[in-house]
Amino acid sequence: AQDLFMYCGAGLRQPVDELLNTYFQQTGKKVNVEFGGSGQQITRFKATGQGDIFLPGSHFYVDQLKEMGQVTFSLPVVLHIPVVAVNKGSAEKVKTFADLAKPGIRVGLGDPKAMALGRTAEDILDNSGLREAVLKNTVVRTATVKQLTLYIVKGEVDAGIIARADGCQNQDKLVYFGVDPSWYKPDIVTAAVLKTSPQPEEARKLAEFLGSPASVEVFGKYGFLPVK
Amino acid sequence: MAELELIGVKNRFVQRTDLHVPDGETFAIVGPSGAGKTSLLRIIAGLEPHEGRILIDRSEVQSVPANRRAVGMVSQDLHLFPHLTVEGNLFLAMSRSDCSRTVRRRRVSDLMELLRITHLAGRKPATFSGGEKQRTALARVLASAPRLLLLDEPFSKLDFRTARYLRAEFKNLQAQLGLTSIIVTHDIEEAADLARTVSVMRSGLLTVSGCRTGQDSQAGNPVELFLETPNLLTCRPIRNLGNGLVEAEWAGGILHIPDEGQPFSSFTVKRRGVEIGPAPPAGPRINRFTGLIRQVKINDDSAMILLDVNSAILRVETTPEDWTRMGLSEGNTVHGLMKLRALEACCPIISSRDMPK
Amino acid sequence: MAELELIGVKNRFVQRTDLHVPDGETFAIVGPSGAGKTSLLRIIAGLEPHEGRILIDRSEVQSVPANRRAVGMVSQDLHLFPHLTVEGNLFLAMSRSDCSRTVRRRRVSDLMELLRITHLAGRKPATFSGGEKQRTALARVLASAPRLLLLDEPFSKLDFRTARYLRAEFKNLQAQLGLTSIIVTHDIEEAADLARTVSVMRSGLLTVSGCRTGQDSQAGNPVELFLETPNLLTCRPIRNLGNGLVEAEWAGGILHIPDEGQPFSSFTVKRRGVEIGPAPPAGPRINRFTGLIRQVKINDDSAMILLDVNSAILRVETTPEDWTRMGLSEGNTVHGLMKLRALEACCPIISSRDMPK
Amino acid sequence: MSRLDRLLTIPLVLFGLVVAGVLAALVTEVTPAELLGSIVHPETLYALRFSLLTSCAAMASATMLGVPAAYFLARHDFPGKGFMETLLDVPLVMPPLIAGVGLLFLFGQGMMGGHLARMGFYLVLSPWGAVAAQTFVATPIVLRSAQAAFASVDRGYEEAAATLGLSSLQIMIRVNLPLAARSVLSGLVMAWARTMGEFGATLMVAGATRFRTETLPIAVYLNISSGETGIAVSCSLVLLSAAFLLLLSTRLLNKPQPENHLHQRRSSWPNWN
Amino acid sequence: MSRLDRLLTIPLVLFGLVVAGVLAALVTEVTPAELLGSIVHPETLYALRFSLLTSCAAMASATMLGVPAAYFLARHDFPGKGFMETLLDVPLVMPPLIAGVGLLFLFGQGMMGGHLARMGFYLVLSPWGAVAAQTFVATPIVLRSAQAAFASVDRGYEEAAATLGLSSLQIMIRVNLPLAARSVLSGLVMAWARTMGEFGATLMVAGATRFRTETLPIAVYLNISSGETGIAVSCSLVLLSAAFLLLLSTRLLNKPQPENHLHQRRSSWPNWN
Ligand SMILES: Nc1ncnc2c1ncn2[C@@H]1O[C@H](COP(=O)(O)OP(=O)(O)OP(=O)(O)O)[C@@H](O)[C@H]1O
Ligand SMILES: Nc1ncnc2c1ncn2[C@@H]1O[C@H](COP(=O)(O)OP(=O)(O)OP(=O)(O)O)[C@@H](O)[C@H]1O
Ligand SMILES: [Mg+2]
Ligand SMILES: [Mg+2]
Repeated sequence: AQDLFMYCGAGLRQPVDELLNTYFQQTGKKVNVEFGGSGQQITRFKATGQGDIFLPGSHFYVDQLKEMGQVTFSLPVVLHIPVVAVNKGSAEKVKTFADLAKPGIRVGLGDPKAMALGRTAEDILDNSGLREAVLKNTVVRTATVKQLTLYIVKGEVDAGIIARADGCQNQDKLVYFGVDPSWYKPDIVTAAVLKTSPQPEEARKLAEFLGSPASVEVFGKYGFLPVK
Repeated sequence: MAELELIGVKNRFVQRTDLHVPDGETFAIVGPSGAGKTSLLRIIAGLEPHEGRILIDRSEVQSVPANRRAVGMVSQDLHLFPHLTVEGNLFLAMSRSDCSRTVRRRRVSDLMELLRITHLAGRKPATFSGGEKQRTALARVLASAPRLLLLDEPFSKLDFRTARYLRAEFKNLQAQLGLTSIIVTHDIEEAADLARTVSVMRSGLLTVSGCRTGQDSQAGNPVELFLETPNLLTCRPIRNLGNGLVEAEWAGGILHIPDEGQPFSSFTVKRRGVEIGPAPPAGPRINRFTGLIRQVKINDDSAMILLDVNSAILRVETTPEDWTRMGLSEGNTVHGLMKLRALEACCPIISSRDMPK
Repeated sequence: MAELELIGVKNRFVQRTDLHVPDGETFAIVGPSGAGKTSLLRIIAGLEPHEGRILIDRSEVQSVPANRRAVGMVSQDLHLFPHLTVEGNLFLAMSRSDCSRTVRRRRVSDLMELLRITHLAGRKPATFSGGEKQRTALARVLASAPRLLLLDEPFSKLDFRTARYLRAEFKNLQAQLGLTSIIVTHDIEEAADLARTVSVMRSGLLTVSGCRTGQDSQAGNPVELFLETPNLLTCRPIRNLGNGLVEAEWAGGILHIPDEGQPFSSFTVKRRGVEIGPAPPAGPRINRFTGLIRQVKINDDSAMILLDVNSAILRVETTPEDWTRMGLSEGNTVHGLMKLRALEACCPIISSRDMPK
Repeated sequence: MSRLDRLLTIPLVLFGLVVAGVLAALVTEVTPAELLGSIVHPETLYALRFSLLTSCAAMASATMLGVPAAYFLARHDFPGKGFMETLLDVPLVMPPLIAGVGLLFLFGQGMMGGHLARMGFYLVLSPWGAVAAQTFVATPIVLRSAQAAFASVDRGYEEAAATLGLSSLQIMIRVNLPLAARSVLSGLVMAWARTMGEFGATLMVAGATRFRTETLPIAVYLNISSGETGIAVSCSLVLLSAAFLLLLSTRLLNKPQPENHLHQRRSSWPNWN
Repeated sequence: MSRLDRLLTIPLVLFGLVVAGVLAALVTEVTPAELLGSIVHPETLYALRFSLLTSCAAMASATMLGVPAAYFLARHDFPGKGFMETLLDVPLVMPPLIAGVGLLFLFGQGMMGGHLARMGFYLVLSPWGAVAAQTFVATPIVLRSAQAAFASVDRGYEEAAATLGLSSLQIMIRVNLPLAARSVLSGLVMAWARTMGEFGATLMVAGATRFRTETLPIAVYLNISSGETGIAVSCSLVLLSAAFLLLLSTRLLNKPQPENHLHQRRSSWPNWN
């Protein structure tokens, strides 16, 4: 049979690479995967009308496709939860979320429209009650979480709200701590089988493989948390 | 190789021109700066829009593009291809020819020899001297084997010796190949030397005269005026004085004309070789005359005076200042003196004066 | 305004040159194509690397950059600024001057008038005719008010009338401003007309002669050879024959020389005005002589023969072909004949021949 | 038109059609409502203004850097010149994101940021960062075109100017610059167009803070990232229209200048066959 | 060196230092292990090869499209020419992602993809898509530089060539092209550099499938997107080194050609003051 074609959020690249290797060894099924920004991939999917499976970093994009009626099956895989990451050099100054509101702290946040975590950050700000103070400290908004991570790692900002996975992958250069879970709704990495798939059965098998506990464990290695 | 005819050709810079250059002839154009000489050549070459008809070998070419006319031109700015060597320039000019490679190579080396640029063969023109560039341009246009050759001041940057040599070679070549050509020059000697017909262009108007000695000339004819054509006068030699002078009768008087060792029945006298004045001028007592001022024409830098000497017409040129000083006007009588050195007997063979044979 | 001195100047194209041009003088250079004339001017202007010293007004300038030398140059290619109008070109050339705006404007319009380009004032040079460009370049260099003026064939694209006018104006201007200048030209008449000193450049070697009639000349001197300087010969006039000829004694024989209406004690004879041969040539019986061939020098296109006529030295030029045909060689005796028209008495005042006063 | 001319129009028409096709494809993709929404949206207007301002500032500095450097390089030979020129070409090849990362590292806290900050100059994450990034991208384009242009100018003009006594500065500004103007300008336009469309380097150095460091291309990117292709395309149509109008107007303003006819005698090309 | 020359070196040195600084900042960012890892990684090598191949193919088509079109535009006036030229400039301004989106729409299923597919020609999601995207980006650069270059050539050469009987094609290829060569080449180099560094349009049209449509800049982008900055930087260093070597070698190979001295009498510039 034909290879499968998968759109995958670029942020999930390391675990997905590993998993697809395993999948190939287990089933002999080859998956062509295209990594990229999820928004871009929706655009491309709309224009090309090709693809079997979509794995964005946030269920937000799957919802968009669902609205368009392009999804035949979907499955939550892992959680993408926000953390406050702090540059090692500023670790003394920022120890709690409230410290982000301290004068003189430089905070970076994601763009609320472009970035799933940007939206999450907005929720956190609203619910923490520190919105104004933190926004006053916010010196930059970024287009991607990786950009924000880079700023924190490089010390351009003292702290920012990034994904746990990114914090986990840069442990040597920054410290991170969690945020009150009641302040936000976590993003869910979701696998969606696309309506355009010529082999929906195979695609569904792959989606289920990605959602299997073994896979979730692999995701865990990279800092993702299982969906409860 | 070709016959050229212009019928009612004109544009912004050239007034209505009719012209016929017979096959194998050279036609020279002289004239002041900005007269439209270059413009006329460019029209003939097909580089300038114009009205009227151009016929080469009796077929109309005015709507034929320049590169199909086989009309070669050396422009004032030469425009040698700077990215090619001399050889490259010549070979490119032959790209239309269907000769074999060997023939072409021979032709290129012959032309370089002819124009004395063999030593420059492998160099690019950027660093050439003015004369070297001009000779390369001549070689290049000859390489393209045109039917008709248009030369815009082709020898202006050459010292007189090289120019003389090239003029001679050009005449040879032209005789051999029967080239028809039009040459623009500021050197009237050169024009007279190369061309049977010399014409003058002034403010866009081309006036064709006859031969350089102006047999068919009229008074005030712009060609005459511009060229300072010498007076060609008919005389009756009486006797050879043996002292290098020949006594001859002209306009009812006696003249002494230098002996050229040949019989003659006419002579020329340069316009500036005649001194005139209200009273007899100083100088030797021979070759004097009196005449009537028939017409005067004053230009920027010359005064042309038409004299009637016993019904013979004599044209005299002087400077406007001198003219004013004389205080004469039309209708007055003047005394004149022809300088001996300005007189030349018209012998049947062309004098070889400055030309190598 | 300035005095120029070159001491041991040389480079790849110019051989070691020592030269002194006194303040207010014009120095002319003629010479064959590719001789290095332009190169020498470029060295003086500061555009070409070289060895040796250049002094202007006794101060060394060889390490002064071109734009600080106040040496104006009209190059063969003119290089008018194509993005500026004629006026723009002239104003830019005056940017160094500290005159007021009104003075400059007046100066520009005067210069345009002088060079007869006022009608072109607002046009850009791209579409100018050759002569229009050349006059604009002359106006531009004059606008820059140089101490020293270098002119590389400045009148070559002008008809003879305009050239004559400009030469006269140039001489006026030079007299007025005391301009020192060097002019390269291919027109020997022009050189002689403008410059007190004419020199010849050949294969990079500059040879300075005296005056055009070559008083201080030696046989075989390259200036002599190149210029075809006429023979300047001393004679003793005997009597005026009254028929326009003067009888004079020269080299033990009698010559008939055209009468210029003035007393004289020397005369010139053009080298090509002497016919020679192993037997007496045809022609009138006067002005004949015999001489001894002392020296022969054959060039590409001329044969120079030095004759000893009764201890007087006479230089004769013929073509190499004619020379070969004669079958003569050094030491032989030849018969000669001076053409009457080639003889000119040297009168104390300069003949005004072709020049407007 | 000659046969060759007809042949030459084929690529012209072909590419013209592709460009028009791409534009048409983009236009048909957006609803009028989306388009109108983007046009009047204060964020779009801010981004447009910010884009224009930063690109003009960047062009000013790119011109100040690139044109003199090009003038120098076109006229001097020195050992290692080829190496230097190639080095200056490197930003042309750099993927913009990497150029941004490099500038971020260079001007960030790690290397020079501290020093710059002490001088009161914040480049990173500030609007000046956008200018710096765009300058970095534009300068090599300006430099390269201008260098080729200056090198193509006949040196005789400069020599003539020198013998007329003009200073080197006058020679540069009043002679060589106008003579090279056409290609220099064309390089400037290309560089300007590049800065207008540039987002990778700007994004990295200046961030994507709305109403602060958001250029139109960044707005486009943000909207693409959130999957709102329609709005992204409308934003880019706003950008393209603005650029189109600007380019067209400079072109029309320059049209009657006879500088376009530097060397010619005729006003239009003849047709050879 | 004259005073002006010394002044001119300031921008040159300044920008040279910035470029060198950016490169240094990038180099210090990666560990030798990362660098080595990327260099020998088959994916990097594939991407490098793919980048070189597609950019060469794209340059071939951009040259075929841009140079003839430029030649035509430089020599003909027609109504609407300014509009047409501006239209052809538009891709210069387009943010690459949007150019990609436009091409995707145009050649995708919606508009022309079906027809193309029936002709057996798949552009979208295929390596040809990368070539198409890069061509789209490169052509206007080629066109603009070449047009300025052709327009600057003295028409007298062409007229001389015509009176010598050369055909229009010969005039174009053997006269005008060599005379405009310097600026045309410089435009080609800029365009090539752009295609080598381009990722937005390529990403959109061709996708980012490994070992299939992954160019080096896309690899860089993906590594940045997945947070692996070190690898991204090493990949881009590989890209930059390859480009650097290529550019340097073409430069050194071209060096002794005396075409660099088209108009000059002297071999080096004098120094005015
Ligand atoms: N495109 C143009 N626009 C305006 N005037 C022009 C144009 N082309 C030529 N002229 C003018 O037409 C006149 C004739 O020019 P042309 O070059 O034919 O003169 P010419 O007789 O060759 O003069 P020269 O002996 O000085 O070369 C000149 O005055 C020139 O300025
Ligand atoms: N850069 C160069 N490389 C090689 N040869 C050169 C260079 N520059 C000049 N020459 C040569 O030097 C010689 C002298 O040139 P120059 O221009 O001084 O001659 P010229 O006396 O002015 O001749 P013309 O009367 O023809 O203008 C020429 O043969 C020329 O080809
Ligand atoms: Mg002319
Ligand atoms: Mg010369």
